Amino acid sequence: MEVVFLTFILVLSIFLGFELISKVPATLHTPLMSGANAISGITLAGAFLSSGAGMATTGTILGTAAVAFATINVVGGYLVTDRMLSMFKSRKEG
Amino acid sequence: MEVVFLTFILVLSIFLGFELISKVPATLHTPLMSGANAISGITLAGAFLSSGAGMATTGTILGTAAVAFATINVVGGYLVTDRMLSMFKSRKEG
Amino acid sequence: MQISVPAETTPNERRVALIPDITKKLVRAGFEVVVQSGSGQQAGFSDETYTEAGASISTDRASLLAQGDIVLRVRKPDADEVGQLKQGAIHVSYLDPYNERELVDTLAKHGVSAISMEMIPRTTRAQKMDALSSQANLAGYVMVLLAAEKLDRILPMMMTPAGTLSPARVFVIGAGVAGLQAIATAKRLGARVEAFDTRPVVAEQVQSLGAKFVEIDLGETGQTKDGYARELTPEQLEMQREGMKAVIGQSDIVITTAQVFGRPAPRIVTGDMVAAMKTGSVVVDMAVDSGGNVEGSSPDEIVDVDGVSIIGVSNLPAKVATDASQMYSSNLFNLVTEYWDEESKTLNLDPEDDIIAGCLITHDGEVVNETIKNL
Amino acid sequence: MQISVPAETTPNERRVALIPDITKKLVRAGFEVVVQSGSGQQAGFSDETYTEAGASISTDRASLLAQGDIVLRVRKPDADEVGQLKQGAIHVSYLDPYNERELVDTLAKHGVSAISMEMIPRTTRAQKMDALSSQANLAGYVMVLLAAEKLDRILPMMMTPAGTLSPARVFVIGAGVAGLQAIATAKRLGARVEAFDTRPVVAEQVQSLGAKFVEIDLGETGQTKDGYARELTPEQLEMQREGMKAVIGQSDIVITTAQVFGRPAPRIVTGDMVAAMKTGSVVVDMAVDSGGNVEGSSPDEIVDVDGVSIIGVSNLPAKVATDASQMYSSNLFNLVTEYWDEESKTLNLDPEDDIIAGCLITHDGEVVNETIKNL
Amino acid sequence: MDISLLANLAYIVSAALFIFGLKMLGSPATARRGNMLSALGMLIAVAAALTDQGIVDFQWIIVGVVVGAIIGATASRLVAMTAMPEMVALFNGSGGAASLLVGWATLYGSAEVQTFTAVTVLLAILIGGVTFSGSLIAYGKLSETLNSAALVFPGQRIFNSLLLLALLGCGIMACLDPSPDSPWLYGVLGLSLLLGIMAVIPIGGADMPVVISLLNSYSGLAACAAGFAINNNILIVAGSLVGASGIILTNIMCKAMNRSLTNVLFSGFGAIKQGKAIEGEVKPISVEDAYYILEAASNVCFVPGYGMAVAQAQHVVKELGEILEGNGAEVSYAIHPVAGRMPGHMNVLLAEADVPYEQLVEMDDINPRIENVDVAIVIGANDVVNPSAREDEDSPIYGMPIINVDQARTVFVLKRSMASGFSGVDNPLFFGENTRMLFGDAKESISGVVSEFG
Amino acid sequence: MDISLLANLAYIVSAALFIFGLKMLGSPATARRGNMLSALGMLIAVAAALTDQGIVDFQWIIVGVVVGAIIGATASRLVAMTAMPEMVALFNGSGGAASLLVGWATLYGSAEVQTFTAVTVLLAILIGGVTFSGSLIAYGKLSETLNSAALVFPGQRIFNSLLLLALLGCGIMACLDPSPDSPWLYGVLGLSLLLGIMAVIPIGGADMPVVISLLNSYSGLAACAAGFAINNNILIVAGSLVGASGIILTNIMCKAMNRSLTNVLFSGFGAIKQGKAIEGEVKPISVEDAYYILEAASNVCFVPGYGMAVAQAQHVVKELGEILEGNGAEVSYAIHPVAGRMPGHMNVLLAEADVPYEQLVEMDDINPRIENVDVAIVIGANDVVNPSAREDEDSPIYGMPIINVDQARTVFVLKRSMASGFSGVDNPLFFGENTRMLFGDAKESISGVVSEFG
Ligand SMILES: NC(=O)c1ccc[n+]([C@@H]2O[C@H](COP(=O)([O-])OP(=O)(O)OC[C@H]3O[C@@H](n4cnc5c(N)ncnc54)[C@H](OP(=O)(O)O)[C@@H]3O)[C@@H](O)[C@H]2O)c1
Ligand SMILES: NC(=O)c1ccc[n+]([C@@H]2O[C@H](COP(=O)([O-])OP(=O)(O)OC[C@H]3O[C@@H](n4cnc5c(N)ncnc54)[C@H](OP(=O)(O)O)[C@@H]3O)[C@@H](O)[C@H]2O)c1
Ligand SMILES: NC(=O)c1ccc[n+]([C@@H]2O[C@H](COP(=O)([O-])OP(=O)(O)OC[C@H]3O[C@@H](n4cnc5c(N)ncnc54)[C@H](O)[C@@H]3O)[C@@H](O)[C@H]2O)c1
Ligand SMILES: NC(=O)c1ccc[n+]([C@@H]2O[C@H](COP(=O)([O-])OP(=O)(O)OC[C@H]3O[C@@H](n4cnc5c(N)ncnc54)[C@H](O)[C@@H]3O)[C@@H](O)[C@H]2O)c1
Repeated sequence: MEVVFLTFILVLSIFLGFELISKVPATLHTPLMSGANAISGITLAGAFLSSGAGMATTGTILGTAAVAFATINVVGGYLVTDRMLSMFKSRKEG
Repeated sequence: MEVVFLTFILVLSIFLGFELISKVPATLHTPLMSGANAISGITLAGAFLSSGAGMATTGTILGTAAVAFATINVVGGYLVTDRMLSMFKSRKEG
Repeated sequence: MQISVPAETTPNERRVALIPDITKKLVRAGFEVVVQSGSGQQAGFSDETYTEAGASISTDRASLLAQGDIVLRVRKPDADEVGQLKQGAIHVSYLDPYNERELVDTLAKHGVSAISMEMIPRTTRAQKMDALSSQANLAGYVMVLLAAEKLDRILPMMMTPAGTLSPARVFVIGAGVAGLQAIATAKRLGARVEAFDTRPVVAEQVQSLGAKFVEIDLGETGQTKDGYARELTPEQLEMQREGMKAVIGQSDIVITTAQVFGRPAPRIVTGDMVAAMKTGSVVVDMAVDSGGNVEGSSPDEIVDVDGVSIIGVSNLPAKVATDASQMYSSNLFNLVTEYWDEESKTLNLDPEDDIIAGCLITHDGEVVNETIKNL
Repeated sequence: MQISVPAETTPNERRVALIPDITKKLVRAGFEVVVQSGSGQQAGFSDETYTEAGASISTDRASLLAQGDIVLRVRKPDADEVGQLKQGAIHVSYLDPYNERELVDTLAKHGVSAISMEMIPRTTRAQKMDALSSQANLAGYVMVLLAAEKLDRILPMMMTPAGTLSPARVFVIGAGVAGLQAIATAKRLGARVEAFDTRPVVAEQVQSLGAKFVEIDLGETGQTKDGYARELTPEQLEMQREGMKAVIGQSDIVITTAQVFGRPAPRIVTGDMVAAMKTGSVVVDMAVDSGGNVEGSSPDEIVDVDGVSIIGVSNLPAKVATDASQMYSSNLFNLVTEYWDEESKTLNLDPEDDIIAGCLITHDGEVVNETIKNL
Repeated sequence: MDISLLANLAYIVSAALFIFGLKMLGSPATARRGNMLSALGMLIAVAAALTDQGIVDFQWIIVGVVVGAIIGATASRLVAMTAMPEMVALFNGSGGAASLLVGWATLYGSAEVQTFTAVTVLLAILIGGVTFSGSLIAYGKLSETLNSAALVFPGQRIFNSLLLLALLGCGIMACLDPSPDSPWLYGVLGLSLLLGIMAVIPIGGADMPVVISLLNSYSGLAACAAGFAINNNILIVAGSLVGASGIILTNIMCKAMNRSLTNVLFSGFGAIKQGKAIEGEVKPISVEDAYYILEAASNVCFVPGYGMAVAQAQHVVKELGEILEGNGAEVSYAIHPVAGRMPGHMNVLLAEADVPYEQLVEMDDINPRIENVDVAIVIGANDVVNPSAREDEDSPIYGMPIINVDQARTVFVLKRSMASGFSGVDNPLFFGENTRMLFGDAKESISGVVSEFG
Repeated sequence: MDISLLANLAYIVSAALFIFGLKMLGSPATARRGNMLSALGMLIAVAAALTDQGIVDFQWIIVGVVVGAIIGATASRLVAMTAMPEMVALFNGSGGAASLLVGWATLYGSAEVQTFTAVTVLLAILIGGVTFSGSLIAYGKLSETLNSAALVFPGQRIFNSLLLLALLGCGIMACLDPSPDSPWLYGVLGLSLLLGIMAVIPIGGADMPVVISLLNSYSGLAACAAGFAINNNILIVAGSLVGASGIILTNIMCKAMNRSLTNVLFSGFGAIKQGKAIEGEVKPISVEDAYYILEAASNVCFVPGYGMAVAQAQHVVKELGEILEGNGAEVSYAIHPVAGRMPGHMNVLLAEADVPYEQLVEMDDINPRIENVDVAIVIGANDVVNPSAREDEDSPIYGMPIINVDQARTVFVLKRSMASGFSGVDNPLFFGENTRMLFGDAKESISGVVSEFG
């Protein structure tokens, strides 16, 4: 039964994803890409379990690497997006 | 756990509902309303169980009434919407 | 109530005070209208059209003048005709009361109530009777046509197989009613238009027509409460001349409309400015009658100064006499009907009313207008 | 290679074949340019401006003519001046070869290569040399200005406190180059414009300028391969007259530009049509020189027919002589440089070239142009 | 594979079809196909629901379906085209009734009802009940069986508050004892129906379409609540889609009628202020809301003034005019003789923008028919539309004829501020009941509206 | 209450925040706030994930987080503004790697792996692997560490097909034996990485931003697959949001670059046709796509002809010009001397529309700088932009100077059909590599584009 729910959620999310983005001015293409990219770092939430569930050593190593990679994606992604957007803002105002 | 999934589904559907409808020309207000109304006849899918699950008599009566009402909504709703839209079409073309 | 329309006697005055369409409206309102034969001829209205409109045609000017309760005309009356008017008659026309004190006194003496069309106040409510505006408007249009016709070039830009003709430059000095219409007309024809006025408020109006306002810093200027320009000090005039010299030098057409009501027009374009213009350029001086904005302009002549033509036409609206008559005539109609009292069948010349207070010059044997009285 | 520019002798011809700007370009291209003193005076170009441009000024017309390898002028040469030209000289000007057979023969006899500017073919590639177009274009503009200046009304609509002036109605007959520009200019001034032409293809062109095309069914009409109109049959002319009568009757301005190349102009507006027009209306006849589209028109006169003015100006482009000279001059420049051979320092008058085939009338002592030869 | 898994996969498909259907219903070109897609989704969902293993007896289902289908089909065939809105109201009401009944029946099915289920059941009953009775009233008002005027009585606000309190009380009690025979349950049922009635009676007939749209949204929510009660995905998805999109649609319809959603939502519980002018209140409007109103207008009159010239807005004005014409509206330009700063100022500009002379009307021609104008768009005019010239004897411009835009159905005034015009006189038009101020440079405002179209 | 229920409610909140965040990122005014909202959502999701009772040992988590945070923060601070796109590529790659690793690690966690889980794990590895290696290559090309030119070699298509086959085989085998030590698993891993490389190398540096956007979408899908593998809602929601919106964004970016998405998607597997003119192909374009290109252009030149006059499009053209200027583009109007049907035809119309004289440029002025024009919009002109006048000695119009729009970066030709112009000569411009035909009445086409803006 869980699979059903998960699939429902998947389908709805995909539709929502399509609807959300419509006309985006060219200046925002890169920040938007980068911002969306940061969200895909959500894998972090799953990586915790792999890293901390006390699995076999290989598993834990893989998990820890996953945590590290995902954190790079999250932290780096959000910061870099914010930097781009802040520049964009000040350029507009200036 | 099911509640969690159901809530996820609810939230996503609501967002999707908001995103779906944007600028609608005035001529389409009534058909759109009527079309959406027909969808809300989906209760029919639930009413089947109430009517056919072999519950206590009162329950079955209620369920059957529910089936009848929901069917009115579904059948009437779609037909009436189609009639409106067909008129609209021919008026445009004519 | 008889309305009399004598023919105009001023030379070149092709307008007529009443056109058949308006005559019809007056007749319908209960007036008896008598028009001197041939009055409308030059504006394109034959005697028959007046008869059709319900007026009677008279060839006897003297009796027409003597019997009119209201006399409508474009130009001021001859001093010797004033005596022929009925005692208590209302005489509506241009009057130039600032400069015609004697005529005003004669009118008062004969008990004529004289309304001066120049003196209609420039309020929003009075605009429908404001003949100065309606005629200046047409004058603005005519000036551009005269200039364009005289110019050896075309006004619009044209990119053609035989090269590109750049747009002519038109400079309008004084952006009052006439100036604005001149700007609009020149813009329409495709010229590159610049304008100048001493009243800074008009900058926005100039831009609203798509033309460029030339900024010249003159210090304190302003306008009177009636919307007329205040006279400039000699220093200011000098500053203005300097600032404009450059613009004039590169213009193909210069149009001046600067007038200060009741006084001689300011001399704005001097001989050396004219000399700095390109051969073939054209200057139109609207103020030629009240002294001229342009040095060397002369009424009803095209003066050629080293290849620059200076056009001075004393009666610009008369160039489009049909339309000018229609508008003047509407102004008179609006004035008469505004104060016409259906009951008493009289014109209610209430001195309390701000329009009457402004334009009624003589009444009951006296000069009643405050400004003119104290001149 | 000497280019000679003699002054124009035709009365009222204010244009000049070469303006200083173009002179400069020719000098830079290696030509020696000699201009007769005073040639450009009436178009606004003094002798000094030519000297500055690198030309030499000559007062000796005869030697100027005798020494020119290329002679550029606006109007056709006097028959007695042809003899003064160099043997083998190239003479470029208007020539009217259809009607000047004698002059053409004289030119051939003296071994002059005569290029007729009227005969430049109307192809896309030849447009930059097409003086008929460039001048007709200006003529279209001038006609509207003349008419507007003459009319007793204004062209644009105006809703004013003194009533609404409806827009003047302008009817343009013949929507060729001049007609289209007339339409555009009248539209610019705010008139309500209608137009008619026998060639149905121009309906779209008229509409592309925002004017209305008047549909009159004439049966089969058409245009020649060069884009000129074919002559109408007498019946067709009659049908056209009937159809246009109504439109003309309600128009304030009628402008006729209908010409059929090389033949007398069709008589389109007859006396009764003129009689049906309102007093004060204006008719401009562009074809007045080749016989006139309008009954009663007369060259360089304003004829008054019962209050309707018929304007016939024989040389319209000369009214804007400065711009007209600039364009004509560019046309000549484009022609000369197109065929100028840098190496041999000669004009390469290749009879195979379709433009040369069209416009070169005489060469090497013979009439070479096919059309003219077979006339 | 598990049959319920299959059914659920079918639900996913039908959910997707509903989504596509709704999206396509929003645009004229695709609306009809959208409706068919959504019907197809419904077919799939219903077929899948029939495979549910809980169903042991099909006879009553068949009875219900047959009865419902006959009624629905007949009604939808017979109804006159003009009576469509009331028919939609009726269908909507039966949807609400169905949800109510499904919720109620659930209580008979399970021996022991959990609190969560009880709450959802009560919600289904509440929302379904309101939808049902509300829709019936709406039907009555639209078909003029009931008096279509807004019904207001003293103490209405207090009564409604008490009603809500009672509902809350009954609801809590019913949750604590979720048995099908609980009197509290009947209490909730009755009070819900009453609430639906109370919510709709104070609303006038003209607002009914908005109310129906809102009730439509409610019926979606009711289905959603029923879905929670019986643990059914497709009910939740479809119900909440309808619920959410219904709210948006309601909002759009409100804007087209120039009313605010909260105004409609709470009109039953507040005082009714209809028809009473609120003196001195300036009502700004956004470009988007202006669009919704213009989109629905069929007679639009532009009244340009000096501000149009300053903003050089003539070209966009012309374009908006053309768009409105393309949208089926009648468009005219009313020119006041003294608009602008020189005689014929507006003519010059409009001719430049190529507005056909036929569309220009004089003041004296437009005034007698100004009541038929749905929207008068005043573009930077002020003095020439100042009603005090007509009404206020003390005004310096008293007696000047004006264009009576204040008598049009709706007036948009486009200007940058509340500043006065040339004559420096304040303008009561800006405070009018039917006036909306679109602040900002006229050209930008109009451009904004233009780009909302399309 | 159940702690996992709480965590899941937190997930719902964070999903909502992601949705808002993405929506707001699409508009300049709200983008920054959108990014913060989405970061907040991430914080909530991460915090909730830490409450998972399966986690028994936090030490490695802390190690991973600290290492990752330091690297991420440092990199993002230090990177030069101009190197942003490659940095995004790197981050994206690490996201892909994370998903790959999570999927892989899952195999070590559970004793016995179900087929469904195995499939999702393999998908996570596949997509994650492609994302990872693809992003690295993209990084290399953008930073010019690798040769940024498109790399093509003979047999590429065959090689790629074999690669895909091998992947499929390994995948099936690995599913049948889903043990962490299965050699097939390593096969899938290795081949996925190789696939990522092969997919990106044949694409030129200029197309890289589109590729990164696509890989970004993939990394979302990878997260989604990982979510299925470990049964986690928020991974599925966030992952599919990113996956779907990433595809749309990629599409938008393609349009702005005037390339089609399929072209980019499959360029790795087909022949590379870059730089080669496909003779004789007419490429129509939609109003919407024209909008995307114009929106991104910074130098636009209008070339009007007789068709603009016929369509009376001058007013809308002027408006589009103003909009483009407002959007930061340089706008000019190039007038050919013989455009139209009378001398100065275009001048009359553009003056009517009030185009400033300064923006009109002559043919001789525009031609030398036409290469700098991003988009030349040819509005109903034909003969005056016909390159055969320059190139084809046999053409009747050979020798006539033309406006060389064919040398601009992109040319839009607005006309109703493929018909020839006044001189009846065919126009090779319409078949140009960089030409797009916007068919239809010029006024309607331009109006359409105008309403896409705003
Ligand atoms: N027609 C003539 O011949 C003539 C001649 C002289 C005087 N007048 C007088 O001028 C007046 C004409 O009346 P009207 O209604 O046309 O003009 P008005 O009463 O002067 O009002 C113009 C309005 O336009 C607004 N405005 C200015 N720039 C704007 C912009 N860029 N965008 C939007 N709105 C803008 C101003 O309000 P904000 O500042 O709040 O934007 C102002 O209230 C009459 O009083 C008339 O007597 C007429
Ligand atoms: N300037 C002059 O003085 C003059 C005088 C006479 C002749 N000419 C000649 O005219 C030509 C001028 O060149 P040009 O490039 O301006 O024009 P063109 O070559 O005649 O081409 C005009 C194009 O506009 C298109 N068109 C027509 N109506 C349209 C509409 N409503 N919407 C969109 N497109 C429309 C037509 O294609 P579709 O039918 O496919 O839409 C046509 O191909 C030259 O050959 C020149 O020699 C010029
Ligand atoms: N209340 C109304 O509705 C109403 C009606 C008509 C006119 N007006 C206003 O009255 C004003 C005057 O109108 P008018 O055209 O009859 O004025 P006018 O004929 O007296 O003067 C013409 C213009 O010349 C300008 N001028 C004077 N001296 C000048 C100088 N030295 N250099 C440059 N310019 C100089 C004036 O400022 C004026 O703009 C206008 O602003 C007009 O809008 C208002
Ligand atoms: N190929 C080119 O690039 C090029 C260059 C210049 C002109 N042309 C074309 O050549 C054509 C002729 O130009 P033109 O102005 O020199 O022609 P024109 O002067 O010979 O004639 C003027 C117009 O009068 C019309 N006309 C003739 N008889 C008429 C009648 N009885 N009633 C009404 N109208 C009548 C003609 O159709 C023509 O349109 C135009 O269509 C023009 O576009 C083409």
